[in-house]
Amino acid sequence: MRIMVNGEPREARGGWTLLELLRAMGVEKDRIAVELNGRVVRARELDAVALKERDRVEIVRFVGGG
Amino acid sequence: MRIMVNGEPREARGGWTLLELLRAMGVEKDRIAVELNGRVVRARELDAVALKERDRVEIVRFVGGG
Amino acid sequence: MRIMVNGEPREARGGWTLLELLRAMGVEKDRIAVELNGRVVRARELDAVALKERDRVEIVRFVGGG
Amino acid sequence: MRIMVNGEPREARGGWTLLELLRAMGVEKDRIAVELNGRVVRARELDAVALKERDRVEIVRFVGGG
Amino acid sequence: MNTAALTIAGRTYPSRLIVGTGKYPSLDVARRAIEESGAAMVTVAVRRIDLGRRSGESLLDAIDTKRVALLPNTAGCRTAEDAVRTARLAREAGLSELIKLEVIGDDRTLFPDNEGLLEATRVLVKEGFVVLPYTNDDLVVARRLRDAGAAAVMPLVAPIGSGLGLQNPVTLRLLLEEIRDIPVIVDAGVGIASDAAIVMEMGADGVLMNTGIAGASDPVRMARAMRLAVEAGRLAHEAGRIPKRLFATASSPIDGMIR
Amino acid sequence: MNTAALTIAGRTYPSRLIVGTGKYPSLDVARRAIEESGAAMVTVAVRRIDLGRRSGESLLDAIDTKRVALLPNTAGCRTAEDAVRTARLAREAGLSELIKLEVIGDDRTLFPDNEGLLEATRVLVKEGFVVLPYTNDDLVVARRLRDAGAAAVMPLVAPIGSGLGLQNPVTLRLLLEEIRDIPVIVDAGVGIASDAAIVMEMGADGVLMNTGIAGASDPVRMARAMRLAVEAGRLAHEAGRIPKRLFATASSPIDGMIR
Amino acid sequence: MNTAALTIAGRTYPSRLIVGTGKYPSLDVARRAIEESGAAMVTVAVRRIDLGRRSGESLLDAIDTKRVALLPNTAGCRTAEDAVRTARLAREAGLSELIKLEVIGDDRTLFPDNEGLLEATRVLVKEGFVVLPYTNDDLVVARRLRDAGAAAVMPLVAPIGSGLGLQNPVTLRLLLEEIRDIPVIVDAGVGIASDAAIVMEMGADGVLMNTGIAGASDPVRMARAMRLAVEAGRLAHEAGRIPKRLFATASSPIDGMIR
Amino acid sequence: MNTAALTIAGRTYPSRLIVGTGKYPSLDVARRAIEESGAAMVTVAVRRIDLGRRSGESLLDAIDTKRVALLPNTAGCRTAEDAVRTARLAREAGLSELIKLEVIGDDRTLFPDNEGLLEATRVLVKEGFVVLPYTNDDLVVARRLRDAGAAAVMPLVAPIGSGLGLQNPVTLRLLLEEIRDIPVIVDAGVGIASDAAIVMEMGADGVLMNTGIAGASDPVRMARAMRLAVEAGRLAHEAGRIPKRLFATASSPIDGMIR
Repeated sequence: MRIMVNGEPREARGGWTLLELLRAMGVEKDRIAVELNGRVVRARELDAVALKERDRVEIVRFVGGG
Repeated sequence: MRIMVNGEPREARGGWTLLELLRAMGVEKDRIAVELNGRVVRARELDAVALKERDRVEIVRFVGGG
Repeated sequence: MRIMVNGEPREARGGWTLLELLRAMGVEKDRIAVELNGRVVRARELDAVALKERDRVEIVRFVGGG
Repeated sequence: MRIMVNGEPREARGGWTLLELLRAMGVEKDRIAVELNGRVVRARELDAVALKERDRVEIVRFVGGG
Repeated sequence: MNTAALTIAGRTYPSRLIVGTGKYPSLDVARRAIEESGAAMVTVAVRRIDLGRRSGESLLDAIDTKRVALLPNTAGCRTAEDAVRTARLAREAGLSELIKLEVIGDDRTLFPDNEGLLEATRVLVKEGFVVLPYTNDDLVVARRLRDAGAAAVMPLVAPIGSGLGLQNPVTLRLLLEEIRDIPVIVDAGVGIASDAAIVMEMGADGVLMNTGIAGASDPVRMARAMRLAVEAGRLAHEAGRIPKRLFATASSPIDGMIR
Repeated sequence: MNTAALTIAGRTYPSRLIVGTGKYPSLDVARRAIEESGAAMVTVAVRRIDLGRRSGESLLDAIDTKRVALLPNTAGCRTAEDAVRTARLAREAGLSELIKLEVIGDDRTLFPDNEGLLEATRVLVKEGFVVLPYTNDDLVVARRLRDAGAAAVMPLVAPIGSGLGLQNPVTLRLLLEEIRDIPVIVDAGVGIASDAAIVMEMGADGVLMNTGIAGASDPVRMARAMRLAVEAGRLAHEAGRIPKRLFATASSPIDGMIR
Repeated sequence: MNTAALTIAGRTYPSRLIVGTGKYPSLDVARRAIEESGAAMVTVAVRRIDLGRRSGESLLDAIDTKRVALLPNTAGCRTAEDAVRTARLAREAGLSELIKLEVIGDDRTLFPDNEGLLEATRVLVKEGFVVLPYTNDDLVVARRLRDAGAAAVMPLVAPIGSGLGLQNPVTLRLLLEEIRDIPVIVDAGVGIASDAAIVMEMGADGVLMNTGIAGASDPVRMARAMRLAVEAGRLAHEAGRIPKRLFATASSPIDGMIR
Repeated sequence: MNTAALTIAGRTYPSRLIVGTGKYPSLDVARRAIEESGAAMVTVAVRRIDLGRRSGESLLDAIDTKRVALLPNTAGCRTAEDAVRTARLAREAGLSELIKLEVIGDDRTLFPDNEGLLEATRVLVKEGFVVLPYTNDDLVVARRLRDAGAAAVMPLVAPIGSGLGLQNPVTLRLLLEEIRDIPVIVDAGVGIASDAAIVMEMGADGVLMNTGIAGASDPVRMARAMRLAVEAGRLAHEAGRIPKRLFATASSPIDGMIR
């Protein structure tokens, strides 16, 4: 199943939750934030939300900035 | 008939036009502008517009300013 | 014998040394400086220098300043 | 006879006046000034002053400046 | 290169100095000061006629309206709506589309309300006005005013009537670099001749002032000073100044010194 | 009140701007710039004639010496003695007592050596020169120069040729308040028109400049800008500026707003 | 009088200096500079994780988040919508309501889009954010931000990263007089210690800076300089400065001179 | 790099701030302010003892002369001769060679008489004094003072007690570049903390002040502000500031923005 993660196309297993996606990508789930199709997904809901074809996912963290 | 001119109450004869009001007040009609109830009245229409009870009339001119 | 001390006329006993003058005036000799007729007199010489008629004596100390 | 003109060594005929030197050098005598051994020579005296061995002559004019 | 002329909305005026007509000690001083200033455009305010008495000699008698264009303002308006109403009355009274648009956001500083200013600009431009908005030195706002169809932008350089002169050369310079296609006319803050020269040297297209002239001890003389300063500043801008250097450079030649 | 005229040692010159004649791209540009500047006095340097070649057209051909007085300088002199020698030669060459006296104390900044300057001033005044000393903004020195018989004092406001403009308004103002009986002519540091206007507004009697004009991209245009700026600054000084205020004061009336 | 503490939205931080975490030569320098600065709050940006590689040591490891609060920003956002989205992500990542709100209106100057800023502020305040908006020195906008529920206003004093220091003392002073009930934190433009001291002396409640420290040759040393300068400026503000005088007043007594 | 220490004539003092002892509201405030300032050297004036009455508690009781060196001044002296006499008395009274040499050339501005200053410096250096001359920002004079054996040069940056702060950054910078081998200590003109920070950032070795502290509403607090400002300015000088830029440079990364 084709989705976009941080602007790049990616393959994801159908029915995967966001949490499973993070695991598959080896992303620690703390101190990050996830947006699905423009809406923030709370941390505790990451394992409740299933991915669909063409979903747009943004995964962000803090970096140095002024 | 009671109207407001430049914020002050005034008596006007029923059926008077704005032009007649100006005449009655001794106001030259050139280089001034007239507003009736918040709408500008073009010079040429001053004699076409009749006053009604409680009309609000503003008569303005240019003064020194920056 | 008439001398000037800090611009004011004063009486001094003939033959007095500067040290005797200071004592007579009740001035502690430390942390001050004495000038006789425009020349500084070292502390240790205060008892060696005798006053003469019309001598000009300046006695100064430190005060607050910028 | 050897003299210095504007810092450069020059040959001059013995007994020459400053005026003759100027002529020999093709220098117009107006709007210039002449110094002989550090002293200014007035224009009218240029033909009265004779040059001697080792004289130092300065000949100046106005140039653009601020 | 036309040093003296200022073009607004396709019309060219033979002076880069616009003067206000308020606060002169007398109509006669106003007349002479305006004349000495060489201004081809003067601002006027729109106010209620005084119902009480016969209006004696009026300001307009003091202005040769053949030579000098009238630029009515919306001074004192605190909302876009009031400014629009005032502008419409001004057009009716003056039979011209020119309007100096002011929407005041703060009574103490008379700083503009840029939000209301933009709103009023959009309305009036649609109605065919030639809008000259009084704003501050915010280039983001200036760009929006231009895009909304303003005929010029008129940034303050200090509070109205303060006479402080240019306070922020950096923001003005950045604004001037940004707004190239319509005139930038400095409005408000000029106190003395050099204040006007400085902003013209930076590339402003014109200067509008009132208190700096009207409030001077000798308004007529100051009017002339301002006229010359605006022209001097423009000429200097065109002439291209020397670079600033920390160290000295001799203006007389080094060679040929006597020894 | 004579706005335009400057009186030095009893003689009156019809302009408050004195310009230098160095560093112009060509004699023709120099001629036209001097003319546009309206200057009635120009500085020249004294240098050895070039023995090598026939002197072609000279600067003096570019100056209408009937209209414009020559002010020779002692530029480049590092000692009182050299300056005195150069002054004497200048008098002989120019048949005039006027001398712009420079004794340089530092090669990098061309700042004056005030001690040598005072010494040379005393010598030259005794010899009947009209001494115009180039100094800095030290009012204690300015007073001594005046007391030594200088015909004017000419403080720098920034290093020669730096174009930085007035760096220290406080010291200049204090100096202007101190020296009332002879002219104070700002010499050196002016880079652009407003720089000249500013010092004139403060009450300087005149301005002397060279690089600011000669080094501009368009010297002729800048010369005109400087002429107007000096006049504007003087007029503004005479006209009496408005006080500076932190807050705004409306220039249009408060009464009579529509409601 | 609590010289050192800054209270934002009811919470008190033991330092008036807020520092950015960008552009340090290394994480180690960043750690030590932040520590030397004494800051109790540091800004961070919100960016996509790098999918490519294992993220090595991260900035957050360099910050003692027990001692130092994180202030995420919306740097780079050009619309209210983007800023709001970024703020929501920041809250999720940082588990805090604090947000430094930036809506950029011009890429070259990074000046704020005050219209978008107000819009985003209203949205985020409704959602319970503690909004610290980066704005310019327009007091009319500042008042609206406050009225919209901003927890502070953060005016720039010069372009971000320019290091120019306070460009307009007049507008900042007027803004400080207007905004009394929430902190005014100067954000952007500070280049060196005295720049920070100056705005604190004027009454700013705090200063936020990044490039001025991170870009210095020795960021750790400059961080300490900034810490001391902010405290010095605050103390001086509280201590009440002497009035400025044009003339001198002796600091040593006049009486008792020897004669 | 020893940020805090100032070395004069081979002796090192643990602070770069020198404070005056005049004009404090009380001896107790003076004592506490001097302590808070961290100064290791304080100036005192030399005056006739008051013959009339028993001298009560004296200033010296307020100063811990073990920790703080006394720097007597020749304040009020108008001639080299008076200054020399006063210096000799000061040495006798204080048993130290240190002297802050003042020769005043103008009563209204208290500007120095540099000619008399040089003369007195030459005399006192011959007699073994450690001479710290109060002068202006004339680098030609500063060089001569150094060559005459002065242990430091102490230029004013504004009139004594004026609190105007640095008036001429150009001349001070040029002077600092010229005088590298002995300390340059800014004396007079500092009004508030940032004034002190600014001159230290430029590379001054120290600052001497009196009125700025003693005349503040809260002298003790201002003393602390000045201490921190001097240290902040010095640290910033050592840390190397970012270059000034007209345009902005983002402090947060451009990459990784959400879309």
